[in-house]
Amino acid sequence: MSTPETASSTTGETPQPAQRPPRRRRAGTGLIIAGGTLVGLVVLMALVSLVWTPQDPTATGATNRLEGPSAEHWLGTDGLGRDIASMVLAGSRVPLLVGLGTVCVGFLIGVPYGIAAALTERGAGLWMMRGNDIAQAFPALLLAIILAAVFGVSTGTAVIALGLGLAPGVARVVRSGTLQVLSRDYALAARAAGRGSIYLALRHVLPNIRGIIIVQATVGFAIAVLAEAALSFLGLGTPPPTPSWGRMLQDAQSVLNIAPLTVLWPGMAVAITVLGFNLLGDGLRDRFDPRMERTR
Amino acid sequence: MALMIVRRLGVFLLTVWVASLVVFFLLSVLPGDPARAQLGLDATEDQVQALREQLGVDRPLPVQYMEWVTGFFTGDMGISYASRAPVAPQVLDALQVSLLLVAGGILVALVIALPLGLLAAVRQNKPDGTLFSAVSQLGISVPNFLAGLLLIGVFAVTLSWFPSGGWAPPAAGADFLRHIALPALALGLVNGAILARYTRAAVLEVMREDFMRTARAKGMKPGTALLRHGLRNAMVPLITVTSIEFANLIIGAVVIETVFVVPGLGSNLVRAVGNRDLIMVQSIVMCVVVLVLLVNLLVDLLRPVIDPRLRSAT
Amino acid sequence: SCGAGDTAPAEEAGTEETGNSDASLAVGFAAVPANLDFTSTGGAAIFEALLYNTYEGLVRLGDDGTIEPLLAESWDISEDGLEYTFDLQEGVTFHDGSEFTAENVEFSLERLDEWTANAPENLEALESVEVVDEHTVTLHLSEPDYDVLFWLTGPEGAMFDPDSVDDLATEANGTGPFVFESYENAVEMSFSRNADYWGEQPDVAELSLLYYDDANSAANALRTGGVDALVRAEAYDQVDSFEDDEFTVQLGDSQGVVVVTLNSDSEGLSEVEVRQAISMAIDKESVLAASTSGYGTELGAPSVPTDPYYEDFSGTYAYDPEAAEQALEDAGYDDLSLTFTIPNRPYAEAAAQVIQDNLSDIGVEVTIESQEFPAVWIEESMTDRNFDLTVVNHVENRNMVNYGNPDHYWGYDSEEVREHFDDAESATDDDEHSAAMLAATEQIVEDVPGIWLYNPPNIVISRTGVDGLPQNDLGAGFDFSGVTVTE
Amino acid sequence: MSRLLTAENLDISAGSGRIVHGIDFAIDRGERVGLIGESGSGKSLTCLSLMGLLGDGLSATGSLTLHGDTSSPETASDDLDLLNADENAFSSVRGNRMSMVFQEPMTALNPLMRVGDQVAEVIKLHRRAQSASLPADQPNATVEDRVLDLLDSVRIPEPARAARVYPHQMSGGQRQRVMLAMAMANGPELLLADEPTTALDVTVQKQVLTLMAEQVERAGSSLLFITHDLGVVSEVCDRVIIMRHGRIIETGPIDQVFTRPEHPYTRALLAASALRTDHSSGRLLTPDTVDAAAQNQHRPAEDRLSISSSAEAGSPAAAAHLAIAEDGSAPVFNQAESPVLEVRDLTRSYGKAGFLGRGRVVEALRGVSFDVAAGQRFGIVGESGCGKSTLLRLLTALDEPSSGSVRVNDQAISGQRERRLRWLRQSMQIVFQDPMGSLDPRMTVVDIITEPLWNAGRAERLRRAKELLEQVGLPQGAAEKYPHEFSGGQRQRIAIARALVTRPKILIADEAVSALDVSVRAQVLNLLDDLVDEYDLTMVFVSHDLKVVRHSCDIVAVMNAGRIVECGPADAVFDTPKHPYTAELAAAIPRMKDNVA
Ligand SMILES: Nc1ncnc2c1ncn2[C@@H]1O[C@H](COP(=O)(O)OP(=O)(O)OP(=O)(O)O)[C@@H](O)[C@H]1O
Ligand SMILES: Nc1ncnc2c1ncn2[C@@H]1O[C@H](COP(=O)(O)OP(=O)(O)OP(=O)(O)O)[C@@H](O)[C@H]1O
Ligand SMILES: [Mg+2]
Ligand SMILES: [Mg+2]
Repeated sequence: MSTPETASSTTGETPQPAQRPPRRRRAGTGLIIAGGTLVGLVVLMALVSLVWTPQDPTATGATNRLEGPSAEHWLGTDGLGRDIASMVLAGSRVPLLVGLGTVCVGFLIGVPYGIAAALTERGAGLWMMRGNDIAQAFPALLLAIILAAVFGVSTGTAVIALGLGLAPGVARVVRSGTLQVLSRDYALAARAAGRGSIYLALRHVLPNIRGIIIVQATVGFAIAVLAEAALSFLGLGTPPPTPSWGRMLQDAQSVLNIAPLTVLWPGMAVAITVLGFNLLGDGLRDRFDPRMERTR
Repeated sequence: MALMIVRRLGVFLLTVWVASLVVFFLLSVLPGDPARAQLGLDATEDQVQALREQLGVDRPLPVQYMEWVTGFFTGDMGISYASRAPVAPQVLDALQVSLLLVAGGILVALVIALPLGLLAAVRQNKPDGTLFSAVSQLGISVPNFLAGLLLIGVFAVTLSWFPSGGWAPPAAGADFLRHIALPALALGLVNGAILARYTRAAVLEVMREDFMRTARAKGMKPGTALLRHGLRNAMVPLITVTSIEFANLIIGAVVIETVFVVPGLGSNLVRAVGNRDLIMVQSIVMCVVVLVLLVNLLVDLLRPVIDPRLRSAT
Repeated sequence: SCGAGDTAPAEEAGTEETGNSDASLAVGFAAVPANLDFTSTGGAAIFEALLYNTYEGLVRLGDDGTIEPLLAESWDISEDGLEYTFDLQEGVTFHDGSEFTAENVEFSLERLDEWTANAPENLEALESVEVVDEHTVTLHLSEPDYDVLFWLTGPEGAMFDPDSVDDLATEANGTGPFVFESYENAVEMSFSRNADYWGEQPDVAELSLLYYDDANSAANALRTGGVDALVRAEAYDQVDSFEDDEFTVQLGDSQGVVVVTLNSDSEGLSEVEVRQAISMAIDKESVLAASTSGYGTELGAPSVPTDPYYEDFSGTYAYDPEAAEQALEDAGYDDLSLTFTIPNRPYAEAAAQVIQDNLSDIGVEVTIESQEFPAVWIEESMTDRNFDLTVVNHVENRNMVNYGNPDHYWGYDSEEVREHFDDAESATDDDEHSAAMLAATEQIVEDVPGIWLYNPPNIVISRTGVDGLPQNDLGAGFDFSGVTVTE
Repeated sequence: MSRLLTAENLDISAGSGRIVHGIDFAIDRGERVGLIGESGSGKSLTCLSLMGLLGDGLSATGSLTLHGDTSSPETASDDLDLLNADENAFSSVRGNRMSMVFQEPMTALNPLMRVGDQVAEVIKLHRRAQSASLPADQPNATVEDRVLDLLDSVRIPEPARAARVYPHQMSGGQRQRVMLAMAMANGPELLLADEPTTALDVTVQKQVLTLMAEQVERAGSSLLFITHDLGVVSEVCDRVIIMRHGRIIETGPIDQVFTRPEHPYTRALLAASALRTDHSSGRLLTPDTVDAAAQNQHRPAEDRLSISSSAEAGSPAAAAHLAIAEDGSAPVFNQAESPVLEVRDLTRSYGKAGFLGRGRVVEALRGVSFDVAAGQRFGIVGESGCGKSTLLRLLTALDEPSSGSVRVNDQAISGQRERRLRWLRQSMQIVFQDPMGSLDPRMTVVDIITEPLWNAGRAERLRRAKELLEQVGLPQGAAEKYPHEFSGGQRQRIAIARALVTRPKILIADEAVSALDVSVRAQVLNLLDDLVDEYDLTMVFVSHDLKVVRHSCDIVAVMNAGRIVECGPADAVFDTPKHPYTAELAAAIPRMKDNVA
């Protein structure tokens, strides 16, 4: 089919303007930059703390407890005489690790589960979602409290519990995203091309729900950071002496009335991290969610 | 409609049953011996064994499960390993406290969320709308226990307007209000921020619906259109979100109750886990789970009331 | 009535308005009672609330640690130390109205066999109880036991009414100055004045004990008027801030011994030189500062200042990191790494982190493993002895005698020490007893089965106007009958 | 006739980008104006700017005036500057002097509010003005009565009941009638209708259009009517405005514009819309070929069969023209000797009886039997929801029938495991309706086209992809691009390339051109024609557009409610329908008025 006629007619087709967004800043860019900067800052803190902290964050001192900021201790010292600046710096590692771990666990379970439930929608899928509903009735923090009791208090337990708690929500979102992809004609076309479910999941579903997954991941990250802080606060999260913001908050609670700054620093660190991930998530959602894009 | 309710109830019961299995067998693997935990540092092995028998924790699991689950639903949750008193009244008392607290939290959250979210949506690309969004964004980022600590520091310790913790039953009137104020605020603030964002999203979503344009084309002013047509439609997703938020509030209450020394499910749960008061833990966890499922059920039943499209299941 | 050290004048003021004030008193406590039955539930939380207030024994412990008469007006001890004869108070009734007689003494002490908690074996020398007449009773011992009277001041000596022992967990029926009203689990225990009390009526009409898991909440409650007083306050950093006109702070002693136990089955720790080196490496001042802001007493041995045989051993292995490092090197352990299991309690976490820091200075690598207390710690560390180092606050009275029990988790087995304890037990006069106990202490300190860190303080903070609170925590009941409240 | 609305130099821009470029037009009282133009040309925006309902970020400049009515003193009104009117002034005009019916009836009504209440609302909003214009014979009519009247006047059966139902309980056509009732409630001077029938079935479209014309006539309103469909415009409007790329390129009375179009684009539009063919080549006229072919007098699509049948001299004997019997029993349609495709008693129902009998059963197919012979072009027409797509899914073994059988080349394909259908996947391919939806936006064109080649190497794939790109008339450079970089017509070419990559024997096309603009539609149909010949394909072609089917197919089957009601040679079926439904369908097609065609 190479008649010059048709070949030339191709050029005659006007590209549909509706399909090409006008050249302007892509949706969510501002939020992504703001969120990315905050998150980047925290990640940088964690990385720096691996090689350098102003002081040894675990060095205690009977003589310099609860000191105010000074040249030696930029943000002062805590109840054990440890350097708060160093602890805030080193304390960023645990929340980030917990966030990362939680998201990994949650997604390693939730994504395949959600996709499988969608692919088998007419069969096992329905039952899978019922199970998912039940799992969703166990809030993550509840799981974490129980698991902390079962397996002892450790960061690993917290990660697993929070990840398990995150998974049902992820599965739900992934399932509906997958169903949407599967309802598209290109999924049907792939099946008409003789392709199986695995191919469908890997080549069509995953790339197309990438946006949803990334958004969910940032949100999950924020939730995990908050939950880790809450668990540590209850004494069920990161055990001492690993520096962690949640623990710092718990330790500082007893001196809140006399040294409020000890609460301020880790509190701000948690808030900034969560804010960063939330902003990032919002920005990515604006970018990936076509419905949001439509309004801009 | 009636069929739908029956069906939904059936699903609910099935779900509750499976959840009870999960709760029981999940907790049966808890290490730590309840008997040993009760008896303290210097009990002998014989004493511990005797108590195990007395508590019935040496029997086969299915037997224990049957006894517990039938008991749970007949209001006899067994005898607490720790307090040696019936579990049911303790759990019910704590449940009442938690529910009041959560209700207070939801109230605070709604009072914050609805206006904030609405304004943030309506004034979307204007400076004040952005400010409202930023406020809610910041609100989400603060751990609720930190909010609680700060509230105590300011309103209880420094200003002495409210007690720093503790609880008074509703019968106590003003005292009850004084006691619930700060924890409900701490609980509601953060969740209010979250809800505000959902409200904003829902209102934005509704504002770009075709029927809103129809309303304007009829000659309605934008505000009237939002009130008459928008809000009710925005309620549909919001109700679902509120039910999810309810689970978050209940679990948020665990932490807040600890901060404010409120004798609710949360503080009881943390202590019961510490005491290995297995039967108490089971009952509380089950209570929370049933509560969450119940709220889901209610929302499922409520949605058709608001949204006629969901009524035609039969 | 109770001796209250430096609050004695206030107490006198109280006696003048004898028992007709309608004041109420709310006291904040830390340890939460799981239920009301201290005969079957471990821990001090229950009896420290109930003993002397609701339950009474034949004798009691005064605030200075001396044994005083209570339900027994007086007593006689036979020459051989095997018979104790008590003359009982007359006209004493239980709160439910039944009369207290010698029968109750017999019933209560024989019932010790059924106890499953709180160390009934402390009174294992007690062979039988003989009711002489309605108000006289004789205790027969199988062997002399110097401590019998002391143990009778504690929970083991509490007197029960046979009709009310079935629901000990939820009800309390005693003869004391306060009638138990109710216990809202982990929140509040309330009492009212016993109008029919045989002794002097307490000044306060209503007594409630409020429970705070967390020291800071308790301090806040005191500050905001939620409670009138705190006993055993643990918000140490805030104590200073209470030293003003509105509040009174009393610093007293407790029975606690915070001890790091060194597992002699662990590699390296089996060598006494290593244990000594570790002992010298620990800066107890820092530990004390971290755990209690410096309140309390540094210890060097397992006895506490209120023990009659107490002597200060804190200089024995004084803090000397260089010497410690040298000693370790001499013993051939310069790269020791140890697991330190700790209960998840603030004092333990604080102490452990300081110790970890101290030991890293002498090249010992310590891994801290936090375990839930009590459930996990008791099982893992105490029952299974799965630790290199562990730390706990032993609050039981005179718990040093456990160093004579080779089966205890300490794993300490010394023939000599046991002989000293036997001598002390069979002693008939105070000096003899104290000498034997001291000898035992010296031997234990020399063997270093553990490192005794400090004796926690008993800090009592009350709002001004509340007087007569007991100053020391003696490991028995907190007696509130002498407290007076003025607005 | 007096002027009702004047637009001068109307500009609409989004931020800095101009979308509508300084257009001028005017509407007289009682005049009916059609607004035509390709998708994205700015028709809807123009309309919304009249109502003052442009979305956030859009702004209009120039001048827009709604002229006051001075004819009768009691209803006298002033001129209104629509671009600078404040919200108060506007809201008294909207729904009262001007009203609008939107394209999508499914979402234009509030789903949570009873239909009657929604109609009543517009009456109450403008009550004061309303009382004056109430028909004289019922001065005291309550709002409720008026609502029932209105619903009745747009021929909604049982108005009293209808007023109490919710929108979702109504069909699309009924909803659009409710919208119309609302728009006409206050007897507006101007009715704006933005493609009010495109979302509806052809037969329903016809009814709604007639109704609208009637209502406008009765109320003496002016009408601004947006549509793609030239036939509709010629039926309803007096005057037409043609827009392209945000500019008005031609305007004038219907007769003039449709018979003597001046602008080449108008000519192209007319040609493409009627599916006119070039006399010499037998190919459909496209915007690019229309001018060249202008001399060769165009002939309507009705000639198509005679032209193509010469090219298919070897095709099987003309099929029988059968219809479903009176008693409902259906014969085997288009029976052939050794059919490529043999369908027998095919049924498919969705949904199960379900737990507690809740489930609802939809019988999408209710006993369908037909054959397709090798080389035939088999067309299926029918309204939305009649089961066309369901049938195609069964033909391609993408779904399981409830009963009945499908045989391809004499092999059963229903109920087979996917692994045993490999041969089918090679020999049968499918092209879908929506060119965007059928291409994975995250795959490159090469990967899309070669998706059915599951065991070819990378180099082989690239070679085949380039080969096919050339065949469907796309540049080689397209291979590494992503779907969003192409226009709709180009995308459909990619989809066709994918369908041909395995050199299939049978091609199934499900509404393959329905989503395309009329002008692009002709190009793609030409391409399909060429390829069918070149590959010697047997084709099953589904569409709800009768003209398209008639152009492209030899045999046509008409479906209604899950059954084939009639089947036979295309011309025979449309010219001499045997089944009443077919007649109805054929009659519903809007045609250019005879005088303009
Ligand atoms: N809110 C908006 N912001 C920016 N551009 C818009 C907006 N709405 C529409 N457009 C663009 O304006 C152009 C004209 O849109 P319009 O909806 O008027 O087209 P139309 O002629 O009605 O097309 P169709 O026939 O597809 O309905 C399109 O390119 C569209 O993408
Ligand atoms: N997956 C499904 N579940 C339930 N019902 C379905 C499903 N798919 C189709 N239906 C129903 O089956 C009937 C036929 O649908 P089908 O998609 O075959 O119609 P169609 O003729 O292709 O319509 P259109 O022209 O709108 O594409 C419709 O009533 C539809 O609602
Ligand atoms: Mg349009
Ligand atoms: Mg279809």
